[in-house]
Amino acid sequence: MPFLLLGIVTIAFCISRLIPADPLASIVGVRQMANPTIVAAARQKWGLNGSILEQYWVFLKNLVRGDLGISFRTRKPVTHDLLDRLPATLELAVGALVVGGVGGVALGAYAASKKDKMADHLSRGFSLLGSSLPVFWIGLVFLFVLYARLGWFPGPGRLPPRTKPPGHVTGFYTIDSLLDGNFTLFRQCLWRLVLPCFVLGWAYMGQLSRLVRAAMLDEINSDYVRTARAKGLAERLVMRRHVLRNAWLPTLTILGFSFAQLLTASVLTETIFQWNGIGSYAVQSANTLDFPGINGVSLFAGLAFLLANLATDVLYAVADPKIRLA
Amino acid sequence: MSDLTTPPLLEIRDLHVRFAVRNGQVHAVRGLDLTVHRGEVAAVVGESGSGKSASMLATLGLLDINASASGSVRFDGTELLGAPPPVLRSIRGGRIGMIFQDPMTSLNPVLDIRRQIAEAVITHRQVSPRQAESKAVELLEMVSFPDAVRRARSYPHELSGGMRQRVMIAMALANDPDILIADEPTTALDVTVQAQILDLLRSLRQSRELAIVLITHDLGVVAGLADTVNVMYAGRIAESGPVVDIFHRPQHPYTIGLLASLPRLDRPDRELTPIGGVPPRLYEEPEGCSFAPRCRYAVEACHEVEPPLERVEASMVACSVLPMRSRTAEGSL
Amino acid sequence: MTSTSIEAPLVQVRDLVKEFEVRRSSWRTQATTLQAVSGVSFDISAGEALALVGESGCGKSTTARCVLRLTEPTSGSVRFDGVELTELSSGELRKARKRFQMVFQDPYTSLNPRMTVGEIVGEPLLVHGANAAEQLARAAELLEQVQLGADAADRYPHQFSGGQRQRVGIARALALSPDLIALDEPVSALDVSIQAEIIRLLQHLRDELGLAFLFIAHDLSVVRHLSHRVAVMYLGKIVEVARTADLYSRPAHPYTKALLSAAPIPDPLIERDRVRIVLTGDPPTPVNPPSGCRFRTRCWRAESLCAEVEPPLIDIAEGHKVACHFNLWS
Amino acid sequence: GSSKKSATTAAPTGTGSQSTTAPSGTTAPSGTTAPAGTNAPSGGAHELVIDRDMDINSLDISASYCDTCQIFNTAVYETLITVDPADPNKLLPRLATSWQANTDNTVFTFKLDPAAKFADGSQVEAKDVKFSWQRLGNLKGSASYLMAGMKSIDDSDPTTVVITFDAPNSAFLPIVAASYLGIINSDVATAQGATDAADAATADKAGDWFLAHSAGSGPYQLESYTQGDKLVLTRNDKYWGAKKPAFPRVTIAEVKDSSSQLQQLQSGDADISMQISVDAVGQLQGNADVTTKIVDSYNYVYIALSPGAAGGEKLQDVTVRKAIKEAIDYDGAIQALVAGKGKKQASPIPNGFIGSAGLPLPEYNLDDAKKLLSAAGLADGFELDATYPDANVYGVDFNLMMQKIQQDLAKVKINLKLTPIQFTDWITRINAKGIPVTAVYFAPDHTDTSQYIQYFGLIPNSFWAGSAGGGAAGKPMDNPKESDLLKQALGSSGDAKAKAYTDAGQQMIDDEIIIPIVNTQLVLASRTNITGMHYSACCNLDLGLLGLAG
Amino acid sequence: MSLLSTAPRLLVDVAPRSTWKSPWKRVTVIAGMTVTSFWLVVLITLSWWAPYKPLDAVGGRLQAPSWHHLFGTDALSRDVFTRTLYGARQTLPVSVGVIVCAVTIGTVLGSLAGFFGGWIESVVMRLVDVTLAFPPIFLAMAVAAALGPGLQNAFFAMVIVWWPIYARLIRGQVQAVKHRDHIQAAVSIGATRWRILRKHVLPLSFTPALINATLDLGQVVILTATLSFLGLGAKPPSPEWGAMITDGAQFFYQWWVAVAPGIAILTVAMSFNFLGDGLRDALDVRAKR
Ligand SMILES: Nc1ncnc2c1ncn2[C@@H]1O[C@H](COP(=O)(O)OP(=O)(O)OP(=O)(O)O)[C@@H](O)[C@H]1O
Ligand SMILES: Nc1ncnc2c1ncn2[C@@H]1O[C@H](COP(=O)(O)OP(=O)(O)OP(=O)(O)O)[C@@H](O)[C@H]1O
Ligand SMILES: [Mg+2]
Ligand SMILES: [Mg+2]
Repeated sequence: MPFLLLGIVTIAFCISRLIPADPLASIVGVRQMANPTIVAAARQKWGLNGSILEQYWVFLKNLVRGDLGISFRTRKPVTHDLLDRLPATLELAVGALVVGGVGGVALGAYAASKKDKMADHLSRGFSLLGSSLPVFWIGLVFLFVLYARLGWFPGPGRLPPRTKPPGHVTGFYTIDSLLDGNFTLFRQCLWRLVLPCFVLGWAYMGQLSRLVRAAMLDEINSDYVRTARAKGLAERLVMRRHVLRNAWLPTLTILGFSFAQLLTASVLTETIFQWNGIGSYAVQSANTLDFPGINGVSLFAGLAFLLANLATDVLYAVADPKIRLA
Repeated sequence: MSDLTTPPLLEIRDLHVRFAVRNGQVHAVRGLDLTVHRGEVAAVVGESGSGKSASMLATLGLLDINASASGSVRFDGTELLGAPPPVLRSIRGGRIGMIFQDPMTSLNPVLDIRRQIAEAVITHRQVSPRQAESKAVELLEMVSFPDAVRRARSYPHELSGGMRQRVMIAMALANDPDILIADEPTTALDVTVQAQILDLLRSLRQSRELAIVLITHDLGVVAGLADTVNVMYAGRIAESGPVVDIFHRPQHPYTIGLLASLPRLDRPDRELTPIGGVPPRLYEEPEGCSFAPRCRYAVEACHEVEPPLERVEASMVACSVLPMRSRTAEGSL
Repeated sequence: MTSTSIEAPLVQVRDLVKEFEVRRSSWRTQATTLQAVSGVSFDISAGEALALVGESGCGKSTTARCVLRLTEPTSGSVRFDGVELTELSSGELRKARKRFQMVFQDPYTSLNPRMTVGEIVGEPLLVHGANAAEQLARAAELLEQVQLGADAADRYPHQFSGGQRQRVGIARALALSPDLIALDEPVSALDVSIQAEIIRLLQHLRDELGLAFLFIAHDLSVVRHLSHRVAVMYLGKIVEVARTADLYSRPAHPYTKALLSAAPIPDPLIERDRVRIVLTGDPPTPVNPPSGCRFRTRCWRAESLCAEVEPPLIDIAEGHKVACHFNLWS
Repeated sequence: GSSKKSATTAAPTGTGSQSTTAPSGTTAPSGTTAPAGTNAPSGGAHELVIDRDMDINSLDISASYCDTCQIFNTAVYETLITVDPADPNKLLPRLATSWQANTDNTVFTFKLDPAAKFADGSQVEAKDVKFSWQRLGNLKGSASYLMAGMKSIDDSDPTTVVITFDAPNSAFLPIVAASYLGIINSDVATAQGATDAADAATADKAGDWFLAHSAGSGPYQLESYTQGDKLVLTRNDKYWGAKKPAFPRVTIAEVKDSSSQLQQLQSGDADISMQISVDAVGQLQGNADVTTKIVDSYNYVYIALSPGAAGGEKLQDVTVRKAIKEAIDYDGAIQALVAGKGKKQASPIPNGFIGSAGLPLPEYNLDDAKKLLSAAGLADGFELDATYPDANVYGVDFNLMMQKIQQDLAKVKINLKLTPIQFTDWITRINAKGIPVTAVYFAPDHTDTSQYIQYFGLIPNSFWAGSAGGGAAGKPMDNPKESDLLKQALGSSGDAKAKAYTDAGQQMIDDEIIIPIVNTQLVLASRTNITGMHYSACCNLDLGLLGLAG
Repeated sequence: MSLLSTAPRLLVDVAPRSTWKSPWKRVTVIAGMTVTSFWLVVLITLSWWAPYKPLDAVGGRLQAPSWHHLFGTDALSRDVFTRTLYGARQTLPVSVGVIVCAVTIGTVLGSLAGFFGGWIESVVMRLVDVTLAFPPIFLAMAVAAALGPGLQNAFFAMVIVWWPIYARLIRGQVQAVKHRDHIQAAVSIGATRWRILRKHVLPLSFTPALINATLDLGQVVILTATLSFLGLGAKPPSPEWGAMITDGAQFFYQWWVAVAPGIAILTVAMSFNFLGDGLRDALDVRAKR
């Protein structure tokens, strides 16, 4: 795992330095780029002098201390920027995970129980639609139809424009507003989460429901389900206690992987829904060649991926007695 | 051992099971007739794919969803085929217990065994979960599960094959059923463990007046445990009768062939005579006797008319040639 | 039939040990070793059929694979016709493989589903440098030999039944005219009515071709029809070796005796009156075998000595060896 | 100035001003000197929300250089002089009550208003002016050029500032009105590590502090800034000026796209939306709560031809450049890009600035373009690399614009190879080797025309002289006449100055380097009850002038 | 464990397989094939019958859909319908190319890793892990940014994103197949390792990759569009679908500009999905693992 992190960091570093453009351009601005003394001073100040290897070494040394450097763009420590935006992204990702996860499992289980009936086809069609549409397009369409035209949903952004964010405790507006005892705000924040979470969760839901359906069908035909039926168990119990519980295991394995995909999609969702999270930070960093920002985001993504995998492993161990007791 | 004059406990008549598959259907059971009396051990033997499991699953309404069954299955006077689900559920696990071939996959891997047994108890009786669990431990002790109290919380993967099969049996017997349907209960086990399980079945059947439908392809097991034997071929009964008659006076060419092809521990020098040919494909509807293509005694008529099941001596046989009838049945082995 | 000749046996296995690293679960990294075969020694003479019997997991297959060096043994020596197999380089080994072949248990996974039967049977020849015409002719010949008919060559494995597939497997093993064939439970996956065909075929080949067989089975009645000598394995060790007739008539090891008595006889009149020895418990796992004699945990004759001292495999009669402190003869 | 957006994905940003030549009638303009009373209603408790796609590069006034910065700087800091919103060529007092220049425009003297106080209550003194201006020059940021040529500042008298230049600089008074020359409370800033010393570019440590604090005398103070989210200002309760700030709090919310801005304005979630696209404006018609006007601005987008750039060899012939200019369908472009809401522009000097009047507007003349090309021996056409920033500025999508130009040039068999790249990348390339054909935009930093010649003219140190000549790899282009004309203009005033600028404009047209495509108009959209909406050339939107009606 | 070794196997003698399980499957597969062939035909024959040229200004600016312009016109007065059809020429070859390259690289590396194990496996799998640890779009963005915009570079970026998936898939398959007895049989007849890999392992390992490839095609189409949407893919004026949506996004109220390319992506992605599903059925591989 440390190797993986080092690999990620190194690749991120390499890619950012492979970019042909000079990041100083964004620091000193177009007017002063022709002025060698200013450029040299900025190079010195932002640690862009010295060979790539030296820069890499400095970068690693700082990294070990948890210092990701100062963003060229925001002029703040990248760690600070990331932590600042993390709640927004997590709020979105968790929301999407809930939409996608709960929706996916429900849909998959429902489809499996109605195998080859119309309901099965419809729910499969629905989930397929989610994974066949580009997120950014769905986002635009939803905004246009549900917000601009019909006005059923609030527009982009985490908060209604005129509202002050709740007191900063966790950074999650939903939680903070509850802590403030401000239920109106809580409702508003939650309501604003609906569209982006659905857009983000839909593709995920599609993938998951497909998997759950397959897993359920697998389990439904398994011997122990037949045993459960042979005991005289009601079908409802068979499904809940035996089928779902086991179908859950193979489903778990893709959760980690899907989380990475959620991050992917969140880049677009955040852009479309003006969500000031890590996804939009990533896009902005990439667009301005903010090296520290790019490296930070990559590291964050890798870390998230690892943590998701770890969490999957742990969940798996909890859910599967074979691993638990081995 | 069984009283043949009382009405049968389980009576299957003209059972057909069809599986819908990609391009048509598999006609797996093709008019099966089977009778089981109280306290009787009825063996069902036959080659792989001959429809043994399918017919028993049909009895309990446990077939896969792509299956359809027709005919009649009467259990203690109740028609089971097409019975409403609640009726079926009360009989399953209540009056008919069932154990399956592969004890590894037949137990839910994520639940501990005490829970799985208790579940069977709770489903059919008004007991508290606590009572059900202590009952589960009792049941485990009944099937000689070693160290039952302590190991009741084990998960299936922590147990050996023999242990798992004991758990299966305990589960099937949780509600004192009248019949135990055992689908190849020992096939997956080693011989020494098989001997243990067979012993257990033998003693249970004695102590509880239990009827057992023993599905197996191992004629040795049949010889040791069964009262009557039903030989299946391609979804039908080829021959059925008392165990001694089947082994010593087989009438159907398939039974004869089967016995002749069996290597025997006690007769090392006997020449083995294979039957030859391959079992029929079940998605084709054959004309005439389905064994005819492999039958040494087949005459032209065999390929045209399907022979009905008829009484021959103590057995019922579906064969129009009956090669052994003319000879003395003695010493056919 | 048994070769008691002065010349060295075809195969000489000494102190064969095979250990596997087993990982308990994916995320715990420490591994435990599992000794699947723990010091097995036996000989097979040319033309002789030796059976290895024992319960599931006792190491029969592993032994056979080690003998043919399909798995690398952890230690021990395997001499084939005087050549130490464990020391051959991979190139030499490939050449040497001509002389010993294997038939596998599962006729479904042991044939490549993407190759025709002709290709499968001809492949050994191809690999050892035959040209296409030779290959074709020999394949046809082999298919006849296993009673499949040469027209089977163009078909794919899935078009055959289990018994027929097993014949293809046997034909493949015969292709290079080997001196030894190891058969890993060749009939246990087959239906009873088909088993007999394969047993007959094997009997025929054994007698006609004069091949040595290493025959693996768990079914004692099948073994009886096929082998000259039988070695009984228990948990990675050979507990008894004897000529077939001797072993069946006078087993010396309690385990052999129990095994024989547990095997049912398909005759109700005999079967119901048999006196049975029903062993208690299951075979222990090879991860953590019992001390001393490995069978002692299930043995009705076990005494304290058995837990302390591992009984060596000793000759108790000519060609009859047993590893038991209190064997049934004594 | 050009490319102020230090580097952003650049959705539309609209700065601009009410034009003198084309007064499209904005709401009643009112400067600090404008008679108060009519437009001084208090906003009460109403908090103002402005939607804007922000491009902030810094909130340190001396290091900042962006369109949003101009708004911020003007609201939080104050300049000595300010521009009359009604007439960009007229200057009004702010921190200074009076000012004068010597005859040759090298020495300027300002008298500070003794009433002027910073937000912390301390007096605005000459040392603060000196500190602010020197720091601006020494920080070497993009706006530092405004202080070029400064020799010394005398602050011996706290209420008198005397600044001396090396050379005549008649542009300085308009420059003083530029938002970047706002005055910082030097005591506070120094305490936070700010310095105006010559090595300020490396020694100054106050940049971070300025992200969360302000130290000015303006009507508002910085409350907080969250990059990518919002900029929040609070009222300076102790504001010394006559027109008290109307709103207790002003939030500039980051709302990137035009449609969201429009939606929020409609729903009342925003009071002002600054970048509603002309194609969306129609949606607001008939909505009495919202007032929209389309007004002229000084912003424009242009393409630049660089003969010295690698791959630009064919452009070395001025007739080829002229042909290209004539091959562009300007009216069509204005229609396609901004739905006709824009104007053609003659030279780099935008319509309305001194020197822009009377110059010939570009003409679409396909036949002549073809003729010119055949004369140059290029009748069969050729290929040109067109790399440009992937931006959308002042409502103009560069991708669209370049595709339009590509379509037009295809008619004279010139094949433009379009490559949109990121802004940073663009800066790197244009400075390194130049780019044969590219697209850029420009908004004024102050109200003097000199900035256009300094930036576009082929004079020493001009950006385009260098880039058109091939950047660092090439040799700057040179048109000595323009240097002379600039010197003339800076040393004169009135009609002579105007004449010099006009001549310089003609020179730049003849250079055929910069081809303005469209001088864009702005959509001024606000809730109807917002008063004081107006744009100024120097500082965009002056928040201090906004109020709430009723 | 060979617990099951003694159990007779169920001889599943079902009818020869030729069609798909359910009517729904049949419908979807037919739909998938129809739509795919539609796009193929469009792609090949478009130049002969397209109503307009993709780069020409026709009609007025931003016209709403009408009979003359089925999906209206864009800001440069180009026919959106025509451009969408031409978009197939951009997207489809790129997507297929990406998958072919990714499958090829993945197969080579994955099979080497799975078959030979040891350090080869370590190196390949570490590489795979690291690559997979990047969310695909970050990686693609980074690579595309490093190489500069353009469909070609997006192509490389996507190959880099996708090969590890196949490497992992193939490795898993190879490892599973490796333990089949017929591999042992091939060893025992003295076949070389290369021969075994080529003749015995790969042919059996490839099917899931093939199915996955078909299913992934839709995802590549989407990612191509996504990269273009982010300005990292096709350069103007090419009518790439993602780029068209970006254009359309600016004209929010002129919704038709973005609708047609979105529908095009949808149909393509869906039909590839259907085809993949059908293929999976036809080749009878379990959906799982
Ligand atoms: N769900 C199913 N779908 C299609 N065919 C099936 C299904 N279940 C069973 N079959 C077919 O039905 C036939 C009978 O199966 P069954 O399981 O009853 O055989 P069996 O006699 O129990 O065999 P074994 O000894 O192998 O258990 C077989 O040919 C099998 O392929
Ligand atoms: N590749 C392997 N990795 C780990 N353990 C193995 C491996 N192969 C075999 N074993 C273990 O080695 C022991 C002996 O296995 P082997 O296959 O030789 O037994 P067997 O006697 O052939 O059994 P069966 O009759 O079931 O085929 C078993 O406990 C098995 O689990
Ligand atoms: Mg069965
Ligand atoms: Mg084995």
